[in-house]
Amino acid sequence: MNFDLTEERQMLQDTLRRYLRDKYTTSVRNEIIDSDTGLSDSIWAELAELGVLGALFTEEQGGFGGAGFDIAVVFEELGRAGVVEPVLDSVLMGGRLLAAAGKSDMVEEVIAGALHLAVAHGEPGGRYDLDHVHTQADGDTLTGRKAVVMNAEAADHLIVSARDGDAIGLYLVAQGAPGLTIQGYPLLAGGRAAEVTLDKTPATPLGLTLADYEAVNTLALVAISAEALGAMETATALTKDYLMTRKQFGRPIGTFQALAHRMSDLLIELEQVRSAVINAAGNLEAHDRDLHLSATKNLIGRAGRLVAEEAIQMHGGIAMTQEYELAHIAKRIIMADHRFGDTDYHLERFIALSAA
Amino acid sequence: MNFDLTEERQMLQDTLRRYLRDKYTTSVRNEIIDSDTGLSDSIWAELAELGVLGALFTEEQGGFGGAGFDIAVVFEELGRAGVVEPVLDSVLMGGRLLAAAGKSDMVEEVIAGALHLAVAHGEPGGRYDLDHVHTQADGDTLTGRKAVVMNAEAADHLIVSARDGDAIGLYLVAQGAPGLTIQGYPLLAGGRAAEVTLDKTPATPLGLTLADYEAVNTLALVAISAEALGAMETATALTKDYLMTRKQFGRPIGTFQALAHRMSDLLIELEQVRSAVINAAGNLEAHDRDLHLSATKNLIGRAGRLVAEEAIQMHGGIAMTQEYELAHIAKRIIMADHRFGDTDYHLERFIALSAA
Amino acid sequence: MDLSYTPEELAFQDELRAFLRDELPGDIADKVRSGRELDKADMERWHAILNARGWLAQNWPRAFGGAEWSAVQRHIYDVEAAAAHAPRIVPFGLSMLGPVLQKFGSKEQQDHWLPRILDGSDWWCQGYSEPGAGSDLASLKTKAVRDGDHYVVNGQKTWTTLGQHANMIFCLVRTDPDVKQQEGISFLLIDMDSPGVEVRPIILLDGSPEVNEVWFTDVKVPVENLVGEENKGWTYAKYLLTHERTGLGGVGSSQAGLAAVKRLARAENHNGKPLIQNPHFAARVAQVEIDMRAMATSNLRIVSQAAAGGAPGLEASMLKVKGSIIRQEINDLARRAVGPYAMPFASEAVEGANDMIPDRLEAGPVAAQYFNNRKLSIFGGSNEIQRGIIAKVTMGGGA
Amino acid sequence: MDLSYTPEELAFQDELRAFLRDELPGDIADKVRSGRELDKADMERWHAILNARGWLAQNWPRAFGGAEWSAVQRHIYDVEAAAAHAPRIVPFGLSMLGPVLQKFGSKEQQDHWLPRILDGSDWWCQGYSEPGAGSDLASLKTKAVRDGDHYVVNGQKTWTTLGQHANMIFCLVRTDPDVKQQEGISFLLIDMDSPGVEVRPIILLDGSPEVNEVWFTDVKVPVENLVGEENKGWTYAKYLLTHERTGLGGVGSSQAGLAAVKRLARAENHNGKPLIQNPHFAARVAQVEIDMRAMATSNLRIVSQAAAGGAPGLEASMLKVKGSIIRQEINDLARRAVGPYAMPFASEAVEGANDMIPDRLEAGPVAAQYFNNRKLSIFGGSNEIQRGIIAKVTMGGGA
Repeated sequence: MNFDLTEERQMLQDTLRRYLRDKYTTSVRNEIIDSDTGLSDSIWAELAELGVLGALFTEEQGGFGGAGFDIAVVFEELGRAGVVEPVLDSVLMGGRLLAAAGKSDMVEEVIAGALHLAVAHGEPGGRYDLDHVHTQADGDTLTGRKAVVMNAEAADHLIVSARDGDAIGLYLVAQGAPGLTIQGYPLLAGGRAAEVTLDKTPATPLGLTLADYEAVNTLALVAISAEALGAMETATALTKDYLMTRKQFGRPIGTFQALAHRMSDLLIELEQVRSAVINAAGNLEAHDRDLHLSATKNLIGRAGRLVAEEAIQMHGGIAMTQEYELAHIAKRIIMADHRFGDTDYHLERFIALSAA
Repeated sequence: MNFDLTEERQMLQDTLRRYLRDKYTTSVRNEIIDSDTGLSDSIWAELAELGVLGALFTEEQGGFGGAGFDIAVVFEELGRAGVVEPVLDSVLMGGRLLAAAGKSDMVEEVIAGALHLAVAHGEPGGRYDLDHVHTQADGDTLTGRKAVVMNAEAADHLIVSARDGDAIGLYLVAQGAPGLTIQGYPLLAGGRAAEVTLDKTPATPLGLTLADYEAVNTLALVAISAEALGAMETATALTKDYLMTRKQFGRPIGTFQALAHRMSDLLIELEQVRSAVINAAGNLEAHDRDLHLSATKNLIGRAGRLVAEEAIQMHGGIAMTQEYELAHIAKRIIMADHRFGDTDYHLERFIALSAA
Repeated sequence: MDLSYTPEELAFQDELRAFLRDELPGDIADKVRSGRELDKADMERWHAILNARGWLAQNWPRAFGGAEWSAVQRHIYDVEAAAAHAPRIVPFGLSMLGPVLQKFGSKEQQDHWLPRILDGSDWWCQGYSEPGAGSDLASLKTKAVRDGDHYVVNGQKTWTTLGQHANMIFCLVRTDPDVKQQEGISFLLIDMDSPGVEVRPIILLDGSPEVNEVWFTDVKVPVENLVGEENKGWTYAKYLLTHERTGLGGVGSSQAGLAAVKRLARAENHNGKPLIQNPHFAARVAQVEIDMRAMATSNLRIVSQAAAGGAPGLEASMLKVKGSIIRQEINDLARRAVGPYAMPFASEAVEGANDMIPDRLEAGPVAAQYFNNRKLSIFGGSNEIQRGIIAKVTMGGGA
Repeated sequence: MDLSYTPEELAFQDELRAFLRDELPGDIADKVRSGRELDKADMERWHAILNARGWLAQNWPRAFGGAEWSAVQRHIYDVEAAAAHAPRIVPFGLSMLGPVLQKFGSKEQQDHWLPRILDGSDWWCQGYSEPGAGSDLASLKTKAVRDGDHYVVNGQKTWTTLGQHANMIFCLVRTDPDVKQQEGISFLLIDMDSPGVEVRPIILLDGSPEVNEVWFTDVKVPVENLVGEENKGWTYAKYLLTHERTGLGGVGSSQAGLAAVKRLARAENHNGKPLIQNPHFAARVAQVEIDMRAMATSNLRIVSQAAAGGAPGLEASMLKVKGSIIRQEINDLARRAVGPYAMPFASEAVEGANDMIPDRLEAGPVAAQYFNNRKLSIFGGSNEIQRGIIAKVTMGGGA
C-alpha cells in the first residue's frame, strides 16, 4: 500500500490548482455562467494546453494518464474551483468512448481542445437506470428522445445510445444532422444541457455496446466523486475562513463552541470523502470495483448534503446570495448527487452487490 | 379540539407523580431491581390503592377510566419515575384481556392488586410479528414455547396464545400447572421475564381470538409510548440540571454553546414526542388508529435513541455508572424500542398503511 | 383532550373548501402548484378576493375589520389553503404591522393605516435586519434624528423580503445613540417613495429576486409616523416577533409540499415500479410525514395555548426549528424525486425551454426551491438564535 | 497511490491467519465471539501465546523485544485478529507505558520494566483521570511530595480500566503546586500492593465491573520510580496520548462487529424472510459499512503518515470521533437485530438462564454492549474534547 501521489500527478495537481486559482475567479466564472454558451473557449483551450485534457487518456489512447488517480486529481481541482466547463461529459466520457471505438483522430482533437462532444444516453423517465433506452436505431438513422444531455449545444458530435432489436449500441451523430433538435437550457449549477430529439436522424454506428458505456460510466463516477470532493474542500475552507473572520460580541464566531464543533464535524466528513474517493479511484481494476464505486457515491451524497447545508447555515444570509462563492459551490455539491445515480440509487446497488 | 386534561386525569397525574417522587427513589428502585422477584409488593399494593390500576379500566369493566388518555397519564408518570413493576403487562394487557373475556371477578382482583398476570404471546424467532404463533392447542392442553414473557414468575395466571387448526385463540393457564416450565431471568432495564415452555399443559379457553389480542396490543402501544415519554422527560430534566450545575472554567457547562444547542434539540424532540403520544392516545377510536400508533412508535424510537444517547454523552462518565439515575432511565428508553414493534417495524407498518 | 373537530369546525372547513374551490383563480393556483413565481398583481388579486369575503385579516379583531378566527380555524385555513395551492398571504401588513398598530398605534394611525392594509392601498415591507447585524436586532445602526416635525433617517436595511413591491416600510431605527443597545430604538413608518430611499435587489442563490437592500439617505419622515413612544421600539418589535412566530411550524405548507412529493414519486419510475414504492424513498417520506404529524399537533397545542393567553415564546422557537427542518427535508425529497431533471435552471427566463420538458414542468423548480428554502433556518431569527433562546429560557444564561 | 497489498504483506497475512487458526484457544475465541467477559487468566494466556511468537509488542522496536511491525502490518493484525475473535491486547503496558519508557525512561527502568511487560510479570493500569476533572488532565490534584528517597502520594484516580487486575499503575501526579497547571506534573510508577492503595470498583450501566476508583493515602513510592524528570510529566503524557490514539478508528473491531450483525440478521426472520433482506435494516447495515470502508482507508492513510514521521494529532482526533460513531452504530444495529431478545440482562450471573435462550446465547449480550460502548465517545478524551482539538488546530482559538 502506498498513499502518495506520483510525481507526475503531483505536478499536474499543482499546475492545475495554480492556474484555476489565478484565472478562474468568481467573477470570471459568473460571466461564463451568464453567457449564452455557458462555457469559455479560452479556458477550454488553456486546459488543453496545460495537459489537463490529455491526462484523462492513457498513453495508448494518445494521452499521458487515464488511470483512476489521474481522473481523481483533475476533477478534484476542477471541483475545488467550481469549474462549469463540461470536461467530464465532453472529454472524459465522450473522448473515452471514441477511444474505445478506435477513433484516434477524433480523440487527438478532443485532447487538443478542438472537438466538443456530448453523450446522449439518459431518456425521460429513465432516472439513473443505465439500460433505460427506448431510442430506436433503424438502419443508419435514429429516432427517439434524450434527456438532460450535457453540452449538447456546443458539441460537434453527439454520441447517442439506441436500441437495435434487443441490443443497445452507441452511434455518432453530427451537430446539425437532419431531424436532430436540440432544445437547450442553462443548469442550476452552471453550464448548459438540452433535451435532444432525433427523428430519423442519420447516425454512424461506433461498434460499441452498453458494456462500453458502462465502462466509461465507472470513470464518470470517479470523476463526479472527485469533483464533489474538491467542491467540499472549498465549501469547508470558505466556512472556516468565515468563522475565523466574522465577529460577534467581539470575537470570531468560530470560537463559539457550537459552530466550532459543527465545523469539526464537517472536517471529519471531508476526511471520509477523501478516503472514499481514494477507494473509488484505486479500485477501478478490482473485482469488486462496482461495490467500491457505489459505496463512494453513496457516502458522497450523504456527506455532500451535510457539508453544503451546514456551510450555508453557518455562514447565514451571505451564503444565500448568488454572488457569494459558496452559493455556486454548494449547488455543484448538491447537483453532483443527480448525476450517475444518486445517494439512494447507489445505496441499493451497494446492498445488491453485497448480497451477491 | 381541546388539549386540556380533564380534572380527574389531572388529579390522577398529580397524585401519582407526587407518590412516586416521594416513595420511588433511586435507591428504593435499585433495591427492587436487585431483589429476587424484581418487583415490590408494597409498591404494587399502593398503586392499587391510589387507583392507578383501576384507571386503566372502563367503568363497565369495574374501573374508572380506561380511555387512551387515562392510559397515557398513568404510564407517563410510571415512565418518569422509571418504575419497573409490570403494570403494563400484568394489569393493562392481562387485565384488559380478562375484561374482554368477561372474567369480571378476576378483573376486580387485578384492580385491587391481588392478582398477577402474564401475557405469553411472542415466541422465539417471531420478533414483533403478531401472528407468529406455533404453540398448539390440543383439546384442553397447550404445547409450545413462549419467549421473553414478562412477569411470568410472579403471575398467578398466564394468558397464552395458541393455534387450534388455523385459528389463534387465547387460553388461561394457572401458575404451577403440569407441564409448565418457567425459566426466569432479570431484564437489562429492570424487572423479570422468562422463557415459558408448555408441554400438554392444561388450559382454559378464554373465548378470545387474535383480534382481541390486537385490540389490547393497541393499548399497550399507547402505554409504552407514554412510558417512554415520561422517561425522556426525566432524561432531559436530569441533563438540564447537570448542565446547569456542573462547572468548567468557572461556569456551568450548559452555558457553552455546543451543549446548550444540543440541549435545545433534545427539548424540541421532547415536544415532538409529547405530541406523538397525544396523537396515539387521542386516536384510539379513529378509523386510521393504526397509522397513528405506528407513527408514534416510530417517532419515539428515533427520538428516544437521540435523547438517551445525548443525555449520556452530555453527562459524560457519571452517566456510565449504574448507580446514577440516568443510567436506568436511558435503559428504559432504549428497551421500550424492543416492545410491541421497534422503530423499523412501525416504519414499515406506517408505509404499508399509508399506501393502503 | 379531544383531537377531533367540533361540528362548527367541520362546517367551517366545508365552507372554506367551497370558497377555495369557487374563488381561488385557477391561473394563480397553477403557478403555486408548479412553483413558479407569483407577480405582484397575482398576490394583490388573491388578497382582494379574501378581503371581499372578510377573511384577509384572519387574526385581527372584528373591530378592526378582521375575521377574529380561533386558533383551530386558522390551522384549518392553513392546511386547506395550502392544499388548494392558494398563495400565502403576504404577512408584512397583515400579520406583522397590523397587530402592532392595534396594540401600540394611535387612533389616527389605526384609522389611517389599517383599512389601507385591508384594501391593498399599501404594500408593506419590513425594515429590521441590517448588514453585519445578523439576527441581532439590538445592534442596529440606522439612525433617525428628530428635526422639527420630522425625523431624518440615514442607514441601510437588508434582507427586505418583497421590498421591490412595497410602497411603505416599517423600520426599527436608532433614535438615541447614548443608551444601552436595546433602548433608544424607535418604530417608524416610512414612505418608500420619499426622496432618499433606494431599493437594490439581492439575487438569492436560486436566482430569485426575493429580497432587497433598502438604503436611506437623509430621508424625511413625519413625526406622526412614529408608532407609540420614541425609544420604545424594542418592546413593539418583540411583541411583533412573538406574533409573527405563531404558526411558524408551516404545517399547511409542509402538508402541501409532502403531497407534491408523493405525486412526483408516484409518477416517477425506478426499476419498473413507481418511486413511491421504493422502500428507501418510502422510508424517507414516511419519516418526515411522521415528524410532520407530531409537529402539527405541537402547533395546535401551542396556538391554542397562545389563544388562551399563554406566552408561546419558548414553544414558538421550538416550532420554528422543527418546522424549518421538516420543510427543508420535504424540499430535499422533492429534488431527489425528480432525478436528473433536478438539474435544469427553471425560471421565467427559460420558460420556453421548460415547455420542452414535460416531466420537468410537472416537477416545478424543485431544486431551486430546495436552495431557496435554506432561508427557512436562517432568516427571521436563525435556528441557532432559536436554540440559544430555548437554552436561555430553560437553563438561564446559555447562548 | 496503490491500495493493494504487496506480496510481502499478503504473505504476512497468510502467516497471521495460520497462527490465529492454530494458536488462538477456542474457549477464549468463543467468549469473545459471544460477548462474554474474559477473566484475567484468559487475557494473560493470550498475551503469553503472542509473546512466545514475538508478536505481543507489535509497535515496539526490536531492540526492546518488539515486533516492530509496519503500519500496514498492524492494520492487517487488527483486522485478522478481530475476525478470528482474538481478545484485544491489553494496552496499558504495551501501547501506553512501553513507548514512554522507551523514549523517556532510564536504562535501568527500561531493563527492569519492559521485559516484565512482555512476560506478564506486571499488569499495568493507567492513573490519569480524576473525579471532577473530566478529560481535562491539566487540572489534576493527586499530589506527590518528595520525602528523602521516596515520594508520598495522596489523592484519587478514577475510570481506571481493569485496575482490579493490576499490580502496577502509572500515574500523573502533581509535584509542584505553585506553577501553571500543566507544569508541575510528574509521571510516577506505583506498586498497587503498597500500603495505602485502595481499589474500588465502579459498576457501569451495563452491569460490568470494568473500571475502578483508585485511592492513594500516604503511599510511599521510591524516587527511582519517577520517569524522566520531575515536573515534566505532561510532556510524556502528551507523547503517550498521541501514541495511544494511533489506530483509534477501531477498524478491526468494527469489521468483526459488522460481521456479527450480519450473522444475526441472516438468522433472524422478519415477514418470512431473513432480516438482512429487509430493505430498512439492509440500508442501515450498508450505510455503516460504507462509512467504515472510508474510515478504514483514513486509518491506513493516517497510520502510514505517522509511520513516515507525520504528527497525526488532528487526524487522530478525527478518527477517534468517526471510529466511535461507527462502532456505536454497529452496536445499535446488533441490539435491533435480536428484537425482543435484546431485553434479558445477560451476564455471568445469569448464565444458567441464558442456556434456556438459544437465540439469546447466539446473540450475546448485545444490548449490554450497546450501553457499555457509549464509553467509546466519552472515555479517553470525549468526542467533544476531540472536536475542540480539531477546531483549535484548524481555526486556532475555538473550543
